[in-house]
Amino acid sequence: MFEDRKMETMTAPAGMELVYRRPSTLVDTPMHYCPGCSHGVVHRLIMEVVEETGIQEKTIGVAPVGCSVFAYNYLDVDMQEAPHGRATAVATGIKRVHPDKIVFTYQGDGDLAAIGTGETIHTVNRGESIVVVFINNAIYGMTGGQMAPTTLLGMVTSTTPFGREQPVMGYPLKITELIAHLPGAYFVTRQAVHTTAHVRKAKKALQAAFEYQGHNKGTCFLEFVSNCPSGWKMTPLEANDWLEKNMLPMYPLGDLKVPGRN
Amino acid sequence: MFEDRKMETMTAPAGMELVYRRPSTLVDTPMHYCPGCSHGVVHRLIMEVVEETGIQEKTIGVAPVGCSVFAYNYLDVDMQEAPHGRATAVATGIKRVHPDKIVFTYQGDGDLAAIGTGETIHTVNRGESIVVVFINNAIYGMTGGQMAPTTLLGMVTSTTPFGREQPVMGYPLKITELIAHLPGAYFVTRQAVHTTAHVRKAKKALQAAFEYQGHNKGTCFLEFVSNCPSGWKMTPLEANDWLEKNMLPMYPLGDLKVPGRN
Amino acid sequence: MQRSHEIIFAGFGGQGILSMGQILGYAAMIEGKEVSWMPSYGPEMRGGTANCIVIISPGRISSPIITQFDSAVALNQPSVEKFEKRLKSNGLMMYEESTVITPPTREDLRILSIPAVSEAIAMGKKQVANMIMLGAFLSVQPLVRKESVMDALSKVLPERHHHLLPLNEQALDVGKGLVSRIEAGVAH
Amino acid sequence: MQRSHEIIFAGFGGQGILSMGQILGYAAMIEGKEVSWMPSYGPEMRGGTANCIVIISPGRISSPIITQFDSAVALNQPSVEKFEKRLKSNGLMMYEESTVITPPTREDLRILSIPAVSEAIAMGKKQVANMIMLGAFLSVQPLVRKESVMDALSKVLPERHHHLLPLNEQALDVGKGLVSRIEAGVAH
Amino acid sequence: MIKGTIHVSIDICKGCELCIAACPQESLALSEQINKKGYRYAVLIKDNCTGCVNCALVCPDAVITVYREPKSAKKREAVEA
Amino acid sequence: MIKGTIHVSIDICKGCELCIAACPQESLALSEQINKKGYRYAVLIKDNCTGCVNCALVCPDAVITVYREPKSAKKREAVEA
Amino acid sequence: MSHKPEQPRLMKGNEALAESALRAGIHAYFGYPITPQSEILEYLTEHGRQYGCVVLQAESEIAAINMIYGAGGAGGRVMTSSSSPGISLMQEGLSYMACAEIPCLVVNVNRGGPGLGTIQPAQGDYFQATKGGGHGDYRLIVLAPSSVQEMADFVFEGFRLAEKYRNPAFILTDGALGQMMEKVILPPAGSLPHPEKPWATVGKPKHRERNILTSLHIESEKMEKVNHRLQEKYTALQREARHEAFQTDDAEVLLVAYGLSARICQKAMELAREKGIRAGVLRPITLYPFPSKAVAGAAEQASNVLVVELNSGQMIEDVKLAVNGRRPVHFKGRMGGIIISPEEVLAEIEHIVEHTQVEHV
Amino acid sequence: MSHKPEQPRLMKGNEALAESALRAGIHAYFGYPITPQSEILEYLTEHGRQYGCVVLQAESEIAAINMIYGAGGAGGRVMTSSSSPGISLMQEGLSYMACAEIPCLVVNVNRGGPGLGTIQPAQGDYFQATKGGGHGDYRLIVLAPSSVQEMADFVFEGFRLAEKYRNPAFILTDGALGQMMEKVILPPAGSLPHPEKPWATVGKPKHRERNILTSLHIESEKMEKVNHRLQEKYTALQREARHEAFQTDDAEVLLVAYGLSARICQKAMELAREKGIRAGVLRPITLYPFPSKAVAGAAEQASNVLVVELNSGQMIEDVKLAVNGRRPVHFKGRMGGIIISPEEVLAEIEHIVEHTQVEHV
Ligand SMILES: Cc1ncc(C[n+]2csc(CCOP(=O)(O)OP(=O)(O)O)c2C)c(N)n1
Ligand SMILES: Cc1ncc(C[n+]2csc(CCOP(=O)(O)OP(=O)(O)O)c2C)c(N)n1
Ligand code: SF4
Ligand code: SF4
Ligand code: SF4
Ligand code: SF4
Ligand code: SF4
Ligand code: SF4
Ligand SMILES: [Mg+2]
Ligand SMILES: [Mg+2]
Repeated sequence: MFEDRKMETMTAPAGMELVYRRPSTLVDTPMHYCPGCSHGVVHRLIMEVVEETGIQEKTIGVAPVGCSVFAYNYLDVDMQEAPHGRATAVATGIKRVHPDKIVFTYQGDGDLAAIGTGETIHTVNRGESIVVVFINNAIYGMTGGQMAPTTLLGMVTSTTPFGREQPVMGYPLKITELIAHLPGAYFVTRQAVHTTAHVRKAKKALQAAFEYQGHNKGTCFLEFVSNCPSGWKMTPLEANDWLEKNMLPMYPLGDLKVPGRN
Repeated sequence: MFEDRKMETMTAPAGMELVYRRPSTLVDTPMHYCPGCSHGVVHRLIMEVVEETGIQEKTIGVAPVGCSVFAYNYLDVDMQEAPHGRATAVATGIKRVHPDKIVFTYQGDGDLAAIGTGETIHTVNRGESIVVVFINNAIYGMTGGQMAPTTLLGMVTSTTPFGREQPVMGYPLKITELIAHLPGAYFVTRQAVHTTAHVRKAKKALQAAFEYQGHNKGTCFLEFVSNCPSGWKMTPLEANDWLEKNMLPMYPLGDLKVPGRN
Repeated sequence: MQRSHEIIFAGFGGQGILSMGQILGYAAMIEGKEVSWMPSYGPEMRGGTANCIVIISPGRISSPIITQFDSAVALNQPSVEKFEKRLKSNGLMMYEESTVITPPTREDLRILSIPAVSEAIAMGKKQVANMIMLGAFLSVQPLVRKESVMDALSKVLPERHHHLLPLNEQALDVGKGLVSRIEAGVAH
Repeated sequence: MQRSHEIIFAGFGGQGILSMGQILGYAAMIEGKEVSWMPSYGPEMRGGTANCIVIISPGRISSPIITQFDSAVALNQPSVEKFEKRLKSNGLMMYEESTVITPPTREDLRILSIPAVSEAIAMGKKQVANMIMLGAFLSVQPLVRKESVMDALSKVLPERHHHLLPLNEQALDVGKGLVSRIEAGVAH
Repeated sequence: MIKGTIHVSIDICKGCELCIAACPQESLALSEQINKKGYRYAVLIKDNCTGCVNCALVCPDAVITVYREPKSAKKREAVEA
Repeated sequence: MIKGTIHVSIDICKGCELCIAACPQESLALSEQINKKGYRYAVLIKDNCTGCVNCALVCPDAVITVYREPKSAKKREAVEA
Repeated sequence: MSHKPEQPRLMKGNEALAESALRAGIHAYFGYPITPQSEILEYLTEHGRQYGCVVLQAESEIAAINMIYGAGGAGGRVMTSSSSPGISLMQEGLSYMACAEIPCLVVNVNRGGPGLGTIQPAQGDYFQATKGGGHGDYRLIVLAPSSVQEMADFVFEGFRLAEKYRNPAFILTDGALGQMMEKVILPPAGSLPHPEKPWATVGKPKHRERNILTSLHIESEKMEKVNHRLQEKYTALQREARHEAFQTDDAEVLLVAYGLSARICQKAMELAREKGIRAGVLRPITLYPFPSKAVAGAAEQASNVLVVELNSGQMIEDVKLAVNGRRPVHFKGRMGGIIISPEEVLAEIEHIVEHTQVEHV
Repeated sequence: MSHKPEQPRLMKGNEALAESALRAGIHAYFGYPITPQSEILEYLTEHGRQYGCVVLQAESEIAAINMIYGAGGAGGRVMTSSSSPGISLMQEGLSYMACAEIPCLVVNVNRGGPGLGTIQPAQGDYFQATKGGGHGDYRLIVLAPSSVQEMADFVFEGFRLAEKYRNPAFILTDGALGQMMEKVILPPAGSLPHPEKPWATVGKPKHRERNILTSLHIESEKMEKVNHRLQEKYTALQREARHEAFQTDDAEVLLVAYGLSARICQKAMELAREKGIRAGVLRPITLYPFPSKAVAGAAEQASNVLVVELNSGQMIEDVKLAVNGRRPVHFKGRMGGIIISPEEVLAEIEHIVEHTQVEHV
């Protein structure tokens, strides 16, 4: 083992070469997320793409309210923190005055699909050329595990103590499917990051999305089916397993809309 | 010709019998709508259904902001006026404390599909057993003819003086199609009232919707493709003609979701 | 002009009510007077009515919205009814003849019925009825000079409509002529 | 008890920090004292830390949030570091032995290291470490009687967990015993 | 042909002409006079009205009442039910 | 088999075990000690690491750096580009 | 329902408030999560159904306030709660409800602002609550509890006033009172009678006129009449002003503070008296109507007034308006979620006393 | 751009404001229709592109204020406008922007409230604009034009102040000023320089730290620091307080009024002077910072103060706070969209004078 030190300054052990290290655009500071939380993985992937495509200088991010409210502490790009649900409106404002910049939002399911439903739909419907990163963990992580619009039927949260019951709390909202129906949506995909294979695919999707933004042809919308070990009251491994077995049947992975196709 | 008097007190001319008169549940007072405006027709149809099915005593309506903000002056049922866009939230509140009553909202395209998008989608997604009457006239009538979410591309309004251009103002929003994708939607249909035939069909749809509400199985959502002669700056006849030629291709009539089918 | 003059122009939408007031206001501004022009706004327009209040004053104008007027120019029946009550004593009520069935009755008013619509039709352009009314009004209440009105028109009308200036000038004159004839007992 | 006593309980989430404080508070309430219990809340919990402030007083309590304490009961290293600074002179710092690497150093404090986790493991139920700590704490600061604590436990624990009451009582006793042994120089 | 007639509440009619366009008999037209609100209003100009109700169905201001000669006792019942 | 190794920033590791589950070589485990934050952290417990990067890919805290013996000069270029 | 004497319980303020709402017989609660008040929604989702209470997590605070509007308008006894940013989103709805005269209870568990701020307790929303954060001339009935006991009690008081005056009532509390546990004796269920609401939209029986709930009156004359009616109500409301006074009779320094700050001021008062300074505390219980007379009266006999708030100075304006220049009014506050300590207040009191003596020399 | 002297034009207040915004070089406008201010949006959609200005009709006022937040944060000179209910919906966003210190201009063409109210002019949103309708301790810079000329001029002034102090500026006007036409000489385009905005989120060049715009500071100590910074700014802002005084030097009755009411008071003043009553008018131009010193000074020499507002009495509180009990402060107002007449004000003046004389006997 090496002693602990800043990663940038590390050198490879003798006879070895570096094959992977965290992107330099991801600030080298501990993240506040709970152990095993998907947020960290997606943060890293975004920043890998930003680093690899050399767009750090022209990228502007929008952090919403939710566990990712502190995203700006980790993502080394200019950022604005948006009121709960309004990230895409804030991003619209930024993009409209800087059409040549790369603008992305990073939003949870409560943020994007509950309080922010109107902004989400209208931003995509206008076809704003931004990237929307949507972390669907089926719960309000930040505020302590309340029901989200995407919470599964029967799922216990702090506001569905008897499990989500449709007659009271309605159905899980598949907002990404709605989004895919909007003409302003350019690229819509649903990914996950709980296994190595999923991470690789997810990164490809992010690469595509950031590249597509340059086309200026509409919104790139990426859902990440994510875990929330704390909110779900599971260990990270249990959570990923539960995600695979329960979330994916409801939120099947894959591309919903791809430029050139459909 | 008869001299002018309150219609209820009219008697049939000798040898003739009454075949049609305005429903008694439609208050006998002039409506403020512009000449030829679809609002009046839909008001009348709703009240015909309320009268014919004898539900006046248990019906509660919600008027939103929009030209129909004064609907409560005409519809002889208990009513609440809702803030702009919030009619379905208000209706949810009413219905939840009176699950045995018949609750309907009556909303314009600005109200329902712009500022109220979030409320609309979540109300239907919860499957609230209410009837939503949606008047799509592709414009903000009340405020003097601004662009609505449903304004057609190229259409001139007071805020799209050069015609609606997608890159600036986005695409026409087919919210009814989105609604039909939600599991909480029970009956979704798109109707019009600009010809006799359409009026007859529209009334059938309304009858069905008010009946279905009793099933308590979800939201009944009725779009009426409507005119706005004032906002469109046309005579009523020109407006109906324009509606037929321009609105209907974009907003095709028919049922989008019917109980038992789909 | 020593004190301010307060006028209400009223009628149905589409009769050119608002521009009648606006042109008068512009002309007064050109003459260095203080002016305010205040339209009725909002859903009441949906009822088909339109009106505007024009105040012309040698000094600063306080409220643009007032309820008592020196003059009323009415182009429909409801306006006559509504604003007859709101005229000051010795005020002027001028209305368009063909659109008004029940004329005003107050004894303390100067009342003038102007057949602007029929004259406009005679001129071949029904739309200039409002300018005929304005011409008539100005001949009774000479608040601004005709040249100022024409100046104002050329500012307010978009360039592409400037060929209509002579027609409008003619309408103003017709209006003025109507008043002289009425006063001389010729018309009516 | 003449004046109020202010305690901070702190550690990682899941160690039973909040209930430790709550049971103490409940016991004090049962004894007719004024009590306030204030948890840390919000996203800082996400960092894995949890703490609560308990104030027990003969009279009305002003602020439930304070920054200087009479006693600290710490169940991890960060808590020792954080709250050592915030103890009043002659205050009590009691910490769980196994979870703390660098012990506190202030000379003006009474410092006690309690091997609650190992004792709890010895008892066959790691979860009662917090009650061992509480027992130890109460033996040093006898703010409430053990009977009151047991009373409180039976109120706070749901009926279906009442079979655990004897185990908890035992844990309290173990904690008390630990202190006597430490003070007698037996342990450590 | 069945005989019918209609009543128009002339002071509420807004002269939108929708009824005129909807009448299969071309029985309707706008008045020359205006009503209190300044609108020309719909009038029955022929006596060929069949009471088909079309005009009433499209009237946004619900100002049309329709009458018809009874076809038979049977029919009458149906209508009044 | 290619030889690789990893570096774990132990003070930032939260012991979530996702890397452990992801490692095809079963080379990883949690430490017995806890780090400053109170977490047990990931450690390489065998010398069979292939530098396959799987662990790093799933690590939510981006605390893993992966090294590998170069396969060839060609490969090295690709990696460093 | 049975009225057996209640045992004291140790409860969180938020939970005591929620349980009290159920005992007050609310028909419906609509709310949206936000720290530090989510426990209210959580408690109600768990316990509401035992009481037959509708509990719905709305998609936003705007939806929540409008659901309240609907349900309250339809005659229900209804409640929502949120914390600062969420309350800001409710301002339009509150203005509508105040004008349509819908009784209801809205709870603000105030956190540190502005913006997203911090989740720690604060009193920065005093202006918003008392002057009308929404548009137009309306007022909410604003109650400020200062203990967990009052978190429970003021639910009943809030509904009593809301229904008596047909006006939204508002509880302005803070994160500390919401999160802390204290002893509470809960009010008995069923003890708050449900008044008739003949104006409610419940479906129109054959022979009554339809009920219309609206805030729209397009003619100014009508709208002014509505406003006059509201203003008369607010005048009538003044008689409901409530306060609590501690040793104000002989106070040379009068502390004025509400909610949590008032508790701290009491402590500071004790500390001051120990040092021989005659301090007293006046705690407004209703922030609207503001107990101006009581403040003016108490100020009259003091030589200085010190207002203590967890903000930059908001209630001080109402205090100054009450005192009307007759005494100097000082201010001491903390912001951002920091709770002022009794010692800080004491220092301020001492400073004032010293300064006053110097002046008198 | 050329600075040729402008010809006077007869323009609507809303349109003059919109044209002025274009000449002030706004980069973007986001807004939502509402009477009586839709002309602003309409004018800009028609003329904005000539100036290269982004004009977007948002899906709601909430979207609009947040688009402003984004665009303003990204360094744009940005504006939105609405009327009372729409402004209520912007309160959360305003609180965020004030805390994140985003300069921008927000226009409220006030209509009669509360609720949906009426679309006629009113001044019922004074409290909301000046005390912070949103949560937390923040302030907007509030300008109150009283003529169409000022509708145009105050756009420039608003941006100047907003950018100087990194704070949202607010124009509080009303439906009459928005809808009426008056003479206006428009300010020349290009005459308002664009300051550097090194804090803006424009993409981070290699060697600067990233710019973060946020209102979140979860630690109370930090949040308090942010609040102190804001409060210091507000203190500094006091020097920008502006007012206009008419014959206040010898006034026995001092009228205090803003915006449209101030014009009416001037007329009333003239009427009063004709009757031999020495009236004077003080018009606050900035409502925040409130010209307290000027009010206090003018009140000093008058025997009575009369505040006239188109509401139930809101600015009167700031006037009373300024006068601090040294003079009686009276109130006269109308509500619901009714504009008070000079004669009504005169009657009130006469009443006050009579009453005062009786007292003096
Ligand atoms: C207006 C407003 N309402 C509520 C909140 C409280 N709040 C903060 S984050 C959040 C939801 C978080 O859930 P989600 O968006 O799914 O993000 P996650 O934490 O799960 O990643 C809520 C309700 C707020 N900050 N502002
Ligand atoms: C919060 C708020 N924003 C804006 C308005 C102004 N407003 C009233 S109605 C309306 C839109 C009307 O359009 P629509 O809903 O399509 O109804 P229509 O008049 O066309 O029937 C708007 C923007 C308002 N009353 N409240
Ligand atoms: S609460 Fe859930 S979403 Fe938030 S950091 Fe923890 S695990 Fe992740
Ligand atoms: S403006 Fe349009 S929608 Fe409104 S009443 Fe007139 S025609 Fe109908
Ligand atoms: S449709 Fe109705 S309102 Fe229109 S003209 Fe005919 S009768 Fe009149
Ligand atoms: S009832 Fe039929 S035939 Fe008679 S007027 Fe009406 S549309 Fe024409
Ligand atoms: S995945 Fe990362 S944080 Fe989790 S245990 Fe492995 S190294 Fe530690
Ligand atoms: S690089 Fe591959 S083999 Fe090595 S520890 Fe990571 S997952 Fe295991
Ligand atoms: Mg989530
Ligand atoms: Mg519409």
